[in-house]
Amino acid sequence: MELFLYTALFSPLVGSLFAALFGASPKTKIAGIIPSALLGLSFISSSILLVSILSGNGAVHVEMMTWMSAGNLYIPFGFVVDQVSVTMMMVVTLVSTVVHVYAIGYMDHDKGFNRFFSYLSAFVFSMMILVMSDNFAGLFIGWEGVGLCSWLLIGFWYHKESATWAANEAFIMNRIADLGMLIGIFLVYWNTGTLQYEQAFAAMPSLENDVLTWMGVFLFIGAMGKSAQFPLHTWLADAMEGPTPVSALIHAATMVTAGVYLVVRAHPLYHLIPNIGIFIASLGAFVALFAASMALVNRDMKRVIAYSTLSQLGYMFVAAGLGAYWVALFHLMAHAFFKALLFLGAGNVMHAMHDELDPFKMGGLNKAMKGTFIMMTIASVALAGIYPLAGFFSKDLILEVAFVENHYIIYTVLLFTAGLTAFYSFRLVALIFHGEERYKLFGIHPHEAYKFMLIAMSPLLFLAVIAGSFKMTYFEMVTQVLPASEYHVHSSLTFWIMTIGTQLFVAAAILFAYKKYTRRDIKVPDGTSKMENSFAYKLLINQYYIPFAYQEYVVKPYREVSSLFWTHVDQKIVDATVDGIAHTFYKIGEETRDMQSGNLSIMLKWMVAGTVALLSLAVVFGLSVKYATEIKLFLSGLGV
Amino acid sequence: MVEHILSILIFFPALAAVLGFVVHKDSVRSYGVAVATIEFMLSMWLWLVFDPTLSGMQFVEQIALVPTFGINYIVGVDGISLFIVILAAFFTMLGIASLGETKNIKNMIITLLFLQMTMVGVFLALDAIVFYVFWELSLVPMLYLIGAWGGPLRIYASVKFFLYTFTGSLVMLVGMLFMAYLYHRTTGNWSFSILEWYRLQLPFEYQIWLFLAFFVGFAIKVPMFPFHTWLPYAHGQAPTIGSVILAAILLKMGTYAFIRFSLPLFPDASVYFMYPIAVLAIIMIIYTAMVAYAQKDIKQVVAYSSVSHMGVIVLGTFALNVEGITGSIFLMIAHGVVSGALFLLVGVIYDRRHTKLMSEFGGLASVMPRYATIFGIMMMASVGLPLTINFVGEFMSLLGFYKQSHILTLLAGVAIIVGAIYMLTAYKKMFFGVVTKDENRNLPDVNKTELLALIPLAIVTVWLGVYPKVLLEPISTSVKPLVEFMHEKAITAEAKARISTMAVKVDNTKIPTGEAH
Amino acid sequence: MFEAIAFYLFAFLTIVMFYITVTTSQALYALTALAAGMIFISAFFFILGADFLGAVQIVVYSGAVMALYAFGMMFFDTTREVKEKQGNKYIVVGLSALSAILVVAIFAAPMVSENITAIYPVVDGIGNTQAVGMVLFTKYLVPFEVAAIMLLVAMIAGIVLAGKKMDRSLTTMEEDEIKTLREKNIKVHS
Amino acid sequence: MMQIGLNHYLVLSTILFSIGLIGVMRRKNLLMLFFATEILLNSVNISFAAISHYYGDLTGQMFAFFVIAIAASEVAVGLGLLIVWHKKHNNIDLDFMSTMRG
Repeated sequence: MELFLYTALFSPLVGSLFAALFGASPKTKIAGIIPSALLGLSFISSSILLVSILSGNGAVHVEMMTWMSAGNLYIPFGFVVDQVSVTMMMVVTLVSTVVHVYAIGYMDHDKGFNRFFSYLSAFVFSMMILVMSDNFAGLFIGWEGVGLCSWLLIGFWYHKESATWAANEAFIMNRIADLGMLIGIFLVYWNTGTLQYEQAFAAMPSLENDVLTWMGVFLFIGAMGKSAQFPLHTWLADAMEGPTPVSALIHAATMVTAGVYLVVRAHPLYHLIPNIGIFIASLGAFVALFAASMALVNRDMKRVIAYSTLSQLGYMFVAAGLGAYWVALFHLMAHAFFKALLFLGAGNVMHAMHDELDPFKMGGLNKAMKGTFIMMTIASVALAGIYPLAGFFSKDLILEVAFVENHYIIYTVLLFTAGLTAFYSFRLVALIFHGEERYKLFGIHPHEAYKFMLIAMSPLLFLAVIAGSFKMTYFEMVTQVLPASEYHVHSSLTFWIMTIGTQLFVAAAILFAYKKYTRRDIKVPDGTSKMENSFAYKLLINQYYIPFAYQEYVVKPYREVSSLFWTHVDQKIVDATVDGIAHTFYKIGEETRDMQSGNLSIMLKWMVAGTVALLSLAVVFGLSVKYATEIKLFLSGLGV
Repeated sequence: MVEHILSILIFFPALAAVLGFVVHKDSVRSYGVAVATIEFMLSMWLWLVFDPTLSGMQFVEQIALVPTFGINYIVGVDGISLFIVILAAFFTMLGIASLGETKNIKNMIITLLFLQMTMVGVFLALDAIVFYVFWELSLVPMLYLIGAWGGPLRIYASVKFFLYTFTGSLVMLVGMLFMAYLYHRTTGNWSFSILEWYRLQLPFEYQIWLFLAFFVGFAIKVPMFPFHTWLPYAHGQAPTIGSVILAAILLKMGTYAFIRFSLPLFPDASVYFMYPIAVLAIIMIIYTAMVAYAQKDIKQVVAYSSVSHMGVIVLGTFALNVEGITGSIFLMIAHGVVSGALFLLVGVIYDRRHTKLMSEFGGLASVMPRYATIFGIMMMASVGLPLTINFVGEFMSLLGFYKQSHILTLLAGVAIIVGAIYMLTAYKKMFFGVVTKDENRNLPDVNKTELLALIPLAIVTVWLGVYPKVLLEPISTSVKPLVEFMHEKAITAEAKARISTMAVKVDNTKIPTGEAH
Repeated sequence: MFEAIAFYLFAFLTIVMFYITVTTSQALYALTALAAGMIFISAFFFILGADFLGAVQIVVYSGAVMALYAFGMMFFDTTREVKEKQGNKYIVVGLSALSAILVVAIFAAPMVSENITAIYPVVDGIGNTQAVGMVLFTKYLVPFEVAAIMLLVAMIAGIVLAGKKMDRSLTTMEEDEIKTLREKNIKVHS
Repeated sequence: MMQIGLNHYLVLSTILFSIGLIGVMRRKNLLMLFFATEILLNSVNISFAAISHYYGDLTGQMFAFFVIAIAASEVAVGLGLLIVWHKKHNNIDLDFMSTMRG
């Protein structure tokens, strides 16, 4: 099994290095095909590992080599494939294989084709380290590694100012959270003496509650950054500047779910501190609603999907926070499939529309792009949670969890958000694929994407449809390591009312969206309508003014304080003091230079003055030595 | 020969420098490379014969210089100094090998070789006077390098560098003399041997004053806030090779001296001053990072980033536990490699455009992709990405200090944020965007000579980031007894508690939210 | 009693003489007063029993040194009044007085040590000259010889310095030569 | 008062020394300066002789001898220099000698 483990882990790295070899040379197909093939290999290895685990073999645990060791600190490169990590591995390798193949077509005309695959495979490698590592330090390697790759890929089109800005924003925001994570790791180390999951979690129950709380808080801060939870969420929408396959892989399916993975992985810790769990769940519910509300009005196709991702991450955190770790993980998996599918479909549309992102400039594309239309519709249905697609099983489960755990406020919020989700998803579908063909105004002739791209997407389509049926197998598997709590609504009547009610509510939202946005005379927002001038709309379209506030109250002051520090503090105070001291000596020299007038008799006078000074010193010191005891007595009398 | 390897390491470059005067001008470059390579090979040989399982000094040589006052020429190497010596040899070699067209190249190479002697001497000296002599001697070649090959403000910069550091050193010298006097008063013998000083258990008040005297000398060299202002000038005006050596090796003298002198000689004072120094270090980290963000000159950015990282090293040193000190020593190496490489990279672009202003660039990623890649790797290392060399040191330093104070470590950890901010911004300004200036359109990418220096550095950066064990093991072997020794030697109860080699805190009481006293 | 009278007498005389030396504006007076003061000082030596020193004092100072000064003064215009533009008299007097007081204070309050022991004690029964000779030519032989060489060097130096251009004299010069020399001197002076 | 002790001589020596100092500081004529220097040296000689006498040690006298020797050399060399200077500048005024201006 170790062989498969290493194959699964390192083949993306090999692929990345291989593509990097062609980094500076012009586009070669091989630089895309080989990494994709290697990822396929990685996927196969992961599948073998999954089968092995499903068939009852225990977790595979290897220790490759020592990384750091000093004093009592010992951190190895250790990898573990257990029920949790194998799930993540499957998701990561599957989605990334699909995305790689898809990207061969998508990036076809791009100059940086080779570079792109190098980065993308490097990302998969980092992600694999993240999920497979058996200790917090290894997790952190992957954590930062995916951050780096995310930076590289968001800023892939580095000539675009907005792209590089978004890349830096993403990296720095993640860094803020990483600090929290680092502190969390330090706390774990100094309290349990190790960073290995197993030993650390084993030692935790004996620790004090305060310590555990702080640990949980700091680790969760790390998770908040990667999973773009409020208030560190702004980078995710801006990250849509990257190529669409990147958005699909990194900013929907894998990297952003790392935070959820962390919480799930650290479930023994969070299990001990239910209060933090409640906090996580509340924040998750808040983000779910908050992000969905922003998605309602946005006019950027990719941003809408990004907000929907954010919203779904909120769902996952609700589940994780309420202790339903397996549910969180399950939703993570299902979400990865349909969200990646949605993004890839959006990529097809973008290609067809020459990188146009505004759905109001599209419409009626279902004729030109049938395949994409079907895929995106199914993905949206899955996202909305309509039976029997994947979203129904995972998302409704979260609602049930909230209900069963008696968190009715969270439940209500989530339910409402489910409606919003259905609305904005189908708003998008309706605007893009139905209604008038508004794109003709811009003289665009849309065309369907390459066939192999659609074929590459089909596994995702398949999974988005049937993922729900794995629920029980999956449950049996992961609950070997995760707490096995099933959530059943007590009375079956309530259950049916809830389920059907939810379904109806969601269906109503979908119909409403269709009705509103498939009209022939749909009004393109131009800032004149009453709704657009309402406060709520402005608030939402400006993302609650949070990016503006960050820019105005964080970035700007930081820049100003920095230059103030430089020009005023560093130069005018610190350095000026140093120069001032030097200057004083210089001035003293200048002034006393007159003493050396060259006039012998004046110099003789100075000489005598010097003699007098020295003699008086001699007298003073002599006297003080002679009368030392008396002086001490006198001084002590004065109270010195 | 192997028993005299340290003396050979010290004096071989100096001898070669003297002989360099008779070498013909055209062949002096290859002569310099040859000498530096031999020196580097010697240092690698030293690593080979060095026994990593021993914690004490190895290859000790002792020759009496002034027996009346106990001044001896004593040199020795342990895990703490070994790698800095290798780093010094490595960088001198790379520096000479990558020298571009320079006026008066013969003098420069001779100066560099002489500088190498002083650097190696500082790290190997085990006698305070010998240490002091090398310490001061190192100023002279650097003064010459900045003053003779520097930019327009070179005279001001070099004089400032010299006088500032020299002033600090004099205070340190007073401390050393007083230390020797105390030793004489206690034992009746004169001695300047550091190892013999170690055995002296000083009263607390003496420790405080001596610590401060030494601190002034070391802190200016590091340079710690607020003694740092000479550094941006020195870096800004120095030629590339000068900046590289200054950042990679010379600054390490200060932090190395903290570990060699301050900690074992004055354990109680070290604990007493731990918080003030940590606060200074944190100011250093955050403040200089912000100043770096405000810079317009890429070299100044790297210079200030250097100061910022030195803050983490100081913090790790004053963690006073094995993890922290090992981390800080490793970070010295890491910072040497990374900031040296960054200065070399800045030199590359300066050679082409004769400007260091970031506004003059933009979009270089498409013009010079290889350059952008190497710069990117080094930048990410500087930012402290895992699996690069810097991360290991930074992680361990902060981890170590976390044991002493939670809140201060949290503040110091801001380093990873502010570091990313200035570095990414600078990178974005230089490499991203479209090419706006016509001069930049046809810049040649890095050439072979430059790659010769940069590729090994990139390899080291990643290699030691993935497999730091080769360094960490000998370092921690030497650090562990040092910490134990400090624990034994400490006289106050607080110091005994603070300096400990135990992994897990004994009392898992409250995790304080405020100050961690 | 006799000693005290002699001491006070000579002390008074010495002070007066030296005071004249430093205050008079006539160089000749100053020289004369100095010579007198030197002789009075030798009186102290005799009182103190340092006969040989007294003799040397008279011989060297009043004989050799004064003669040298007298010769030296021949080069200058001694009749001319010495110009003494004083800046601030109080500073001069004040500083001198202060230093005097300090020195007295140092002696009056013996701070260094009071137990000075004689290394070369005066041996009873031998005359001062004899004793001096014995010490001088045994313990202080090397310094004595060095002093001798120094005197020799000083003598040669004095001759060389003062004797430059001694071969030239106004009597042997031509008229115009003297004229140019005068003009040169005047130019230099002004 | 009538018993003359060491201190009497020391006080005398001090007075003479300060007279010498006044001369040194006051005189503007180089020759006069030399005179003042002689006074300084002699005042010291008195104290040497006195100390020698009162402690019964000949070292003081020895020093006095050497002082005299030095004084003699000084006069010889000094006068030589003085004459050279006078020949060159026709003047021995101190205010005139300011070539050592820093």
